Amino acid sequence: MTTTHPNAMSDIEAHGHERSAEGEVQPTIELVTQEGKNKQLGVWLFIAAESVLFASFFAVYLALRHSIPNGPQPKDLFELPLVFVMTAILLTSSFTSVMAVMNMRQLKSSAMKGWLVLTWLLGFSFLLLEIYEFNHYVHMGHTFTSSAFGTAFYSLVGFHGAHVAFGLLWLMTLLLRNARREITPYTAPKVYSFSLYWHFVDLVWVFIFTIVYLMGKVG
Amino acid sequence: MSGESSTFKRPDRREIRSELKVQTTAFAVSIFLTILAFGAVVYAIEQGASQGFAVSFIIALAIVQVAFQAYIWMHLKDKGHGVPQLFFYMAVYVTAMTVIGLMFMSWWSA
Amino acid sequence: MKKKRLGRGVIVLLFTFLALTLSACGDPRLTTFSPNGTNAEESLYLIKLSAYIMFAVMAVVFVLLLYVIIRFRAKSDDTSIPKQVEGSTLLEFIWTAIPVIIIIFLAVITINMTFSMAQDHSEDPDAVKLEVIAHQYWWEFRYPELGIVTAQDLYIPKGKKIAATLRGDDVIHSFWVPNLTGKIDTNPGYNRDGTLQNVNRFTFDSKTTGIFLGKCAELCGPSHPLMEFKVIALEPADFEAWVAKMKEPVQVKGQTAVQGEKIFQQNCAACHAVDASDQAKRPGPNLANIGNRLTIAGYLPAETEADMRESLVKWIEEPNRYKPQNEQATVKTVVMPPFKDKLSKEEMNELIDFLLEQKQYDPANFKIGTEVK
Amino acid sequence: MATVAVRAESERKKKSMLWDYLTTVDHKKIAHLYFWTGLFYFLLGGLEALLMRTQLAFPLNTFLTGKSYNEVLTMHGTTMIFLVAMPLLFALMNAVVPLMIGARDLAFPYVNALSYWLYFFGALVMHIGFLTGNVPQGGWTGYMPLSLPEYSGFGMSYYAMGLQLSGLGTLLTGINFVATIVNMRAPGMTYMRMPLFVWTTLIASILIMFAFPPLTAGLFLMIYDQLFGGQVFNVAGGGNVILWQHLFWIFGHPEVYIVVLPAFGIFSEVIPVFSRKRLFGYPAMVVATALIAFFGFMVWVHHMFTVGLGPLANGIFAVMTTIIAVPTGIKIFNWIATMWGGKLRMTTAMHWSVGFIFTFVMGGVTGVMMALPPADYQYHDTYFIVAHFHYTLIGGTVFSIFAGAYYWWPKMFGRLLNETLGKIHFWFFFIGFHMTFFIQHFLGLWGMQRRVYTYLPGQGFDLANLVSTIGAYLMAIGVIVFAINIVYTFVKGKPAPADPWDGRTLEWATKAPVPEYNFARLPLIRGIDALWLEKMAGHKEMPVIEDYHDIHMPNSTVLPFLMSLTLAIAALGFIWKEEFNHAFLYMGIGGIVLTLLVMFFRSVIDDEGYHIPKAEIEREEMKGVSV
Repeated sequence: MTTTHPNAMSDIEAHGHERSAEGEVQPTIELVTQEGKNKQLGVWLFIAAESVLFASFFAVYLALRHSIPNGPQPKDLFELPLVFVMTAILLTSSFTSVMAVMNMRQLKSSAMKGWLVLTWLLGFSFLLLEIYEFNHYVHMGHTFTSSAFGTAFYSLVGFHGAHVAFGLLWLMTLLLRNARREITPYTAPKVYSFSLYWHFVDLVWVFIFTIVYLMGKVG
Repeated sequence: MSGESSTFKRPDRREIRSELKVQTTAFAVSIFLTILAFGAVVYAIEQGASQGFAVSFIIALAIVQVAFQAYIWMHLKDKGHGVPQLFFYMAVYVTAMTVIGLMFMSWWSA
Repeated sequence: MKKKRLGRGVIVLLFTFLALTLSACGDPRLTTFSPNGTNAEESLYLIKLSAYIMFAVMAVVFVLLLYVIIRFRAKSDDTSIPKQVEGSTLLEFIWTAIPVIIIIFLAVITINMTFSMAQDHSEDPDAVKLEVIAHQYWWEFRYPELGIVTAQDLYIPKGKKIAATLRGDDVIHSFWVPNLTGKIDTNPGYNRDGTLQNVNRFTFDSKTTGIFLGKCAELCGPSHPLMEFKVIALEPADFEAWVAKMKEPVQVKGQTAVQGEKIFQQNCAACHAVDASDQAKRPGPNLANIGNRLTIAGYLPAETEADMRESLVKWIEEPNRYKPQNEQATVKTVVMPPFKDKLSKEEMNELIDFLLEQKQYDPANFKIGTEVK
Repeated sequence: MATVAVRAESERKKKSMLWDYLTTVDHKKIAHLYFWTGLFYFLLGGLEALLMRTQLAFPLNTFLTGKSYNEVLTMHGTTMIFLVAMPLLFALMNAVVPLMIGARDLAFPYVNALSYWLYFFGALVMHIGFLTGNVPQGGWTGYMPLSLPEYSGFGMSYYAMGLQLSGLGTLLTGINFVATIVNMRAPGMTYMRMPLFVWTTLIASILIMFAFPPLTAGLFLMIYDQLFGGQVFNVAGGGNVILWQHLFWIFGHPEVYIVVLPAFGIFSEVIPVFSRKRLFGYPAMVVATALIAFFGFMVWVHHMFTVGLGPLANGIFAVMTTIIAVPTGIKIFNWIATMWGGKLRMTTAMHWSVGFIFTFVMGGVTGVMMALPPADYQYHDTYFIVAHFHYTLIGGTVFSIFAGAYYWWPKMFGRLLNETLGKIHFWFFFIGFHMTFFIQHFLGLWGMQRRVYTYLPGQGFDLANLVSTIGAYLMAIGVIVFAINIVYTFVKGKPAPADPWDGRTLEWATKAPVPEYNFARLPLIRGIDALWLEKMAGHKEMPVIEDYHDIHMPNSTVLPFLMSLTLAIAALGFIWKEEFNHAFLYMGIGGIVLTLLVMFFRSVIDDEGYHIPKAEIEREEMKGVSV
């Protein structure tokens, strides 16, 4: 026989049934569904794992940044004004995605999309500047194969660039598929996941401009 | 979706305003920290100041900035972020091990 | 049922018995159980110490386990429910604390020994300086202060510290003479200015005279197991004699050997020197004293002159058969080419006559009556 | 928002079995996929082991020499760790972890399928070298610079690409299980009520999340150096060969715990059930597991004591390593204490568990001995090491997989494996195992280095190697008995009841066979050993927290299969561009583009799953359980 156990309900109260406990504080739109909660946690876990992946590339770079049997030194290579502009652009794009999420939570669909488009444009200009920068280095003789330093540099910065490019593809897909949709508990977690990812890409850049570019100039 | 509440919170006007203030401040602080870091390096190069100091200074700035963005932009400060926070710190721990390991145990002279 | 319990007891006894007897086995020129050097003695001390402690730990666990599975086995009709015990803080504390004490004890000894074994003797004027360079698949030994270069057979004086630096010429190898010392890797690596990096430095010695077997312990390619070498520990006076002899050029006497020298000059001299004081970096091993080598190519027999002839012919004709290389490697490391079709039988004999006259110092007296413990 | 389709009943069971398994996202079916694939590679890896032992039976044997031996050696190690140990554990995790916490599936069913197919294609890529003639041969550790094409051709590129694919799958599995265990527990299933297998799965998954990225980075750099002219490990270009060893072992040591912690979890389930007693010292077991994981990231240099990092590094890492023995010891004593005072039923699963304690203690104590650098200078890279890690990996992981297979077979496949055959399997394998590996401790100490295809006569190795080889064949007989048992069970085995062992945890509260939604109504958990508590209180079933309702299920999809396939195509394209012809570069790029395309489809196609109607569920549940 399958009946609800008579003690079941009192047990829920005694042990603080998680769902009912969360029910008291209403969640924001991206967290109402189980899928939304899973997505948020999943992206965080992914970010944690990716941090260690980037950390490994950073560690390799730090170990090899003086290993330049031939090719130019970081001091002669890096141009701080360009890096500063790139940094400012990426930071701003991270901020615009914050604004997008704030508007999403208020269900302001068109404002959210506007901020997302702005994020995309900023991200895209960052990517263009990075391509320009790499092209410039190659002409100076600093290539992927020129030295261990070269490989470590392009592995790290290029891997970040690949993350930016992937983020742009992701955001474009999101914008396309949601172009005519409203904000729902089904679509909101997707936007929120993207914004978390995009912030993470920005966080990595903070360490890149510090450790690769600024330290390349002084250390 | 069965078994799940479909009601969710729409932040009210006051919450929006305070949140907007916090996020904008975070942005301003980020930009400020960035300028500070670049400025420190330019200063160090031109004035020939201690490079060790410059390096530790900019790394400290980077750590502050990352913590700031993670807590505010990525909402780690918000309720219900205990597990993400835990994993954030685990990642910091493994990162530290990896970086220390490769930086200090890869090269040695005879 | 009883049979199985008995079986388990027998296994435990058997292992203890085996452990005690097996340690006496092994080749005395090789096994770590008969150390002849300081490093090996220290290692064995720690191995034994930790093993005894661990035997005790194992004994405790096995006795408990055996007792439990015999005492508490349910009878087939027993459906009673035993007391559901949650745990015991006292017990948890005990089986945390005891291992912690054991580990602190081991750690103190270990740290001390790790540092003492790492003592650097490279500035010690009494120590013999040695450079070990590992190649696919042979060992080069250089004595920078004595001006001697040899290969495969490493001569050292008994009782003196050998301050060695080690590096790999191609991939990573590992230097190991179980009787004398534990392993140390030979890493390849260069600085920005082309100087060597990640060169290892370590010290070892032999407390007795004798011939010991050495091995490469890091996978280095298809012929990794064949990359053996010998260490010949001599009385200090004999070592001096060896040094002096090695520096004297050999006068080739036999008529065929004189012919052989020409063949050697034409075919072999680009890669091999026969002069132990030849300091140039050459792709092949220095062949000084090859007439007295204990083995050919590190492992082919050279007990008698006939053995040695046969081994040399085999090796020179088809080196790739006796030390296989990797034919898929995209950049060929310098490999000894086969001379099977290049030299006539007569030429081969002459060449070998020449090589066999390369006898500066004969360690034969140590082949018999070695002082190995 | 698109409406969620309610599935018509007639749609069920229309799919062919092949298509069903190709597109499934159900954790129970993915468990089957993992299990059979893992078992296949177990047989393959075992065959490779037999080939090696045959070669080593006599000195200077010529059965399998030089490069061929190194190939078999490399594939044996890589296969057993990456394609056998982890997938078989994933099989058991997939099969029972959601059931144990009262969930309807993993947090990300789609990703779960993707993980499996990445593993499947990663394993294929690794083995394709056997067709093109370039087989991995640098050892499962892939040390640089031996793994560069300059020294061993492109074999190690298959290794790197294959590991990269299956490693990505493993990483996703790790994330998936963490998210599932954190977010999907049934009401009342607090952290400190989770069965220990769930705990060890959680902690092993966390280890996966943090240990695999360094390997991924290392493999990327390896691939760059092998196929794209990178210089990271190329000493002529300023590279450093030690970096690979660090990256590999920062991954490699936690990896050991990734495969052994779930094993501990399995024994922590089996031993209480067959002792009819709750697990002794549950909180200590949980804390010990967490401590092992924490320290697991601070000990990697003990694999590198002979590299020459200096006494300071060696000393620090030696101490950190010995510390790990403490929590492991706690576990051993708690298992014995669990059996103490119990009513032991010596089933096959219990045989494996007792055999495990016996074996693993021996592997554990040699582990402490090896943690001491001055002693390790002698052990390192010898057969002593080989003996040690086979004692832990076979004695721990493989024994646990067998224990888990006998224990959970009725839950996974609805039948009970034959106990008599099971015990024959155990005794052959157990005796063969000790015969093979015990003597190897001494081989190492007598001076036999590992990874050698042959040894010279007259160095004292001959008899011991022959004994070891005979032992290996005894183990093989054990595995054959297991295979016979499986076939016998499928042909003649009787359907198993839902709770054949008088189980204690939640998975035994589900019906036999487990319906695709696992629990028609989510249960309420009121303590450790939830089912046992209810049984003791005289209840036949778990209390539930909800009435019957439509159950939301994810759609099956072929996209994970396609995504993995296209990535494998890309991987092969990049290898072949160097191995054969530069035109294959287009195949590599094409594969990447196709992968992105599949991801694009995944994003734009609305996939909100379907509902199983309440009526259908009620009807199924009414059929009752055949006890």
